[in-house]
This record gives sequence, C-alpha cells and structure tokens, in this order.
Amino acid sequence: MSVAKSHKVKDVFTDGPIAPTAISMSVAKHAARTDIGAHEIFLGQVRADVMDGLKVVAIEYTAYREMALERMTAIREEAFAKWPSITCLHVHHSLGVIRAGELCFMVFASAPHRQAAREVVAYVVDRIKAELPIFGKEIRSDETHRWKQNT
Amino acid sequence: MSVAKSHKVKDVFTDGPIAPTAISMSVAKHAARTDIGAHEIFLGQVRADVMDGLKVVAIEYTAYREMALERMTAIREEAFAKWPSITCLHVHHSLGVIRAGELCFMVFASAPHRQAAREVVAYVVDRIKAELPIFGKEIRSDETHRWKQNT
Amino acid sequence: MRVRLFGLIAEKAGSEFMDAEAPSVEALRARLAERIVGLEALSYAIAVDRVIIRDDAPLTGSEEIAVLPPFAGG
Amino acid sequence: MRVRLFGLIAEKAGSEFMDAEAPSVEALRARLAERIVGLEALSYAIAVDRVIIRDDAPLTGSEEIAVLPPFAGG
Repeated sequence: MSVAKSHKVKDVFTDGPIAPTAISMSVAKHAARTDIGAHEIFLGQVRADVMDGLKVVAIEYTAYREMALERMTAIREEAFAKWPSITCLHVHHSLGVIRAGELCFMVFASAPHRQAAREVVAYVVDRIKAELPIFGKEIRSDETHRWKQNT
Repeated sequence: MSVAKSHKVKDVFTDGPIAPTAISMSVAKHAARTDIGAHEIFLGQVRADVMDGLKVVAIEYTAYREMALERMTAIREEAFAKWPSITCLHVHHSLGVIRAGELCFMVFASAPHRQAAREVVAYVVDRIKAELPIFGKEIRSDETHRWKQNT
Repeated sequence: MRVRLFGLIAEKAGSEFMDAEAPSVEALRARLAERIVGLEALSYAIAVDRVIIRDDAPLTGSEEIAVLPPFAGG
Repeated sequence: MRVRLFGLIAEKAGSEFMDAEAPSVEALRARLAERIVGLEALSYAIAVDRVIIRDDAPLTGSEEIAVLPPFAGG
C-alpha cells in the first residue's frame, strides 16, 4: 500500500452525530490536492419513520467495533484495488443516540474524475450497510423501541 | 408541479468559487426535513492538469445563461419525474476565474432512501456536463490559455 | 468460552456476555437457545475471530465468539 | 440578425456579437466561416431560441441565435 493514499486502518466511529461543518472541513482539506477533479459524498440522516402511529425520534447505534474495523479495512483495500485512481476515501459512522434529522453516516471519496468517485462511494456505502456489525435501536415517541434491520 | 418540492426555476450560477462552508450550510438546512434519510453530493474541483509541461492554474467559466437556465429547468423537471421520491435537488455552478483546488460545481440531492439520491445526482451531473452551454478557458502557468472541452 | 452478545440479542439475554461450552457453532446455537428466551424466532449470525462462520465449523474454546443480530449501519 | 458568440468562437471573432443575414442555419454557417478565420476547423453548434438546431432549419431573422463551441461545464 502506498503511503500517499489514505487507506491505513482508521477508526470510523465517532460518538454522537456527525456535524454538518465536518463535511466542509473535510472538503476544504482537499483544496491543496490539485490532482482532484471530483468529490462524491454520501450522508445518512436519521429518518423520523412512522410505524403503527409511532414516530422514530432517534436511533441508538452500537457496534462490535473490533470486527467492524476489520471489515472496514478489507472494504477500503478492495475499494482502492478496484478504483486505483481514487485519491482519498473517508468514512465516519456515529455511535450513541442520534436524533431524527441528525447525520449518522458519511462516505466521502475524491478522485481525478467523477466516475471513479461516484462508483466507489456507492460500493463502499452498500458494503458497509451489509457487512459492518452495527446495531440500531429505534427509539419511538412513546419511549418504546424497535431494532432496526437493513434490508 | 408541487410547491413543496424545490424544482422551481432557479439561477444555478454563482460568481467565483463555491465555498466549502456552503456545503455544510446546505446540509444543515435539511435537518428539519426528517423524511430525508440520504443526501448525495457531487462536487467539481478545478484540477491542475499538466499538458506540454504547462500547468492549469485556473479555469475562467462563462455561460450562455438564458439557454443554460432553460436546459437546467428541463433537466430538473425530468429528474423529479424519473425519481419522484427526491425531496430536494440543488445545483450550483461557478462563473468567472476559479483557481486550481477551488470548487466550481455542486449537485446535491436528498431523498428518503439512498438509491434515488445516488441515481439522480449521477443523472443530473452527466446531463449538465453534456447539455449546459458553459465554456471554460484553462489559464496556464505561462499565462497562455486553452479552451476546455467535456468529453 | 465467553460469548459476546450484541443489540437485540444482548437485550433479550439481559447481558453483553454469556459463558457457554460448545464443540461447534451448531452446538453453540443450541446452548444459546436454551438460555435466551425467544432466540429461535430471531435471525442471527455467529462470528468467530471477527469473521462470520458456517454452522458446522468446529470451536476449540480459545476463539473470540460473537452473536450478531441483523445489521443496521448506514 | 444579431448572432451571439461564445467562448473560443467569440475569442476568434474578437467580439461577442456579429451581424449576419442568412435564410437557414446552413447559410449562417457559411457567412460565419467567411468572417471568422479558422472557424471551419472548429466544432460548434447553433442554438435558435435557446435550442440546438439542425443545419437545414430555416431562419426568419427574428430568432435569438447563438454560436456555441464545445461545452466545458461541471
């Protein structure tokens, strides 16, 4: 692995919601990388789904961190192998209670051209949802809860 | 056309580069829309391409504004027709001199689920590049220039 | 062996850990079902040393074992 | 009719406008080529009332006409 590419093992987990300002800061850091022509960003936001008349007010995320970070490292390496032109790839996922309307997930890729950035973000988002052992307890307006399940 | 959806005619052009903070502000505005589960953002950044030993230091963008805005309105309407679940779609393109490393283009879509947000951003980015009469003069390190052409 | 429990299954068990002896993943599933009420109605995977593994895999007792309900990340 | 010129073509012509009379898009292309040196080597489209149009389209003289070199947005 090349040192210039940011695919070293990183902790993707952050306590609490992802601040919108974190996105701008991430983007601004890449202004010096003038080989970049395209950034693609995916953000997950907690939705106030309604089921049986009860509204989701927050999701409490927990994870099996050790396994999640191992899976993330593998996904990152496979992503850089499939799209070698990618300049950087940043992933953040929230743990703890995230309220409806707050951000819980960010995948951010940069590349010289748009196609690689677009494809790698779709690939990484889908694989994270399918493979990272992250659990979500949907807390509802009446304080009952229900365990979320990715489909 | 529904008033709740933001597909009214808008000026997509902005003078000078797009500030990274504009992205966070756009995202933060959507926290009250708790039917949103996914945001997808594409950003174009001016690349310091090197050709014949000369580096691009900036691109000066001009446009045939009246036609560009008509095309953009049509693209926006077709996008909302193809992906009716889209909650909002924001497009900004810079005019004037944008230096290498600065942002010149943003397409931002929000939706309840990721697939629609992802697809609509790819569709809108590709159509804008192909159909909007925007012209780019690449200014090089020796002050000569070359007219950019989308492939 | 000490088994780590997560999410809904930790909630059902009332604990994030459970001690159990089992020579295979299949046997472990049976042990867990005896002790966690309602477990047979749930879908879950077993990870051994942080990799999801088939039910017929043998266990020596020195592995890191985890019981994983459906994922909800993203 | 007043023709709007953009980008590389405006640069070649030394102006963002050109007056020309032509009964069709094809004839307009010929008029422009007489007056803009090197135009025949360039790829460009003609927009009539903000829509790119075929070369055999007739022109009445009251349209908004624009000469568009290749696009570079995004």
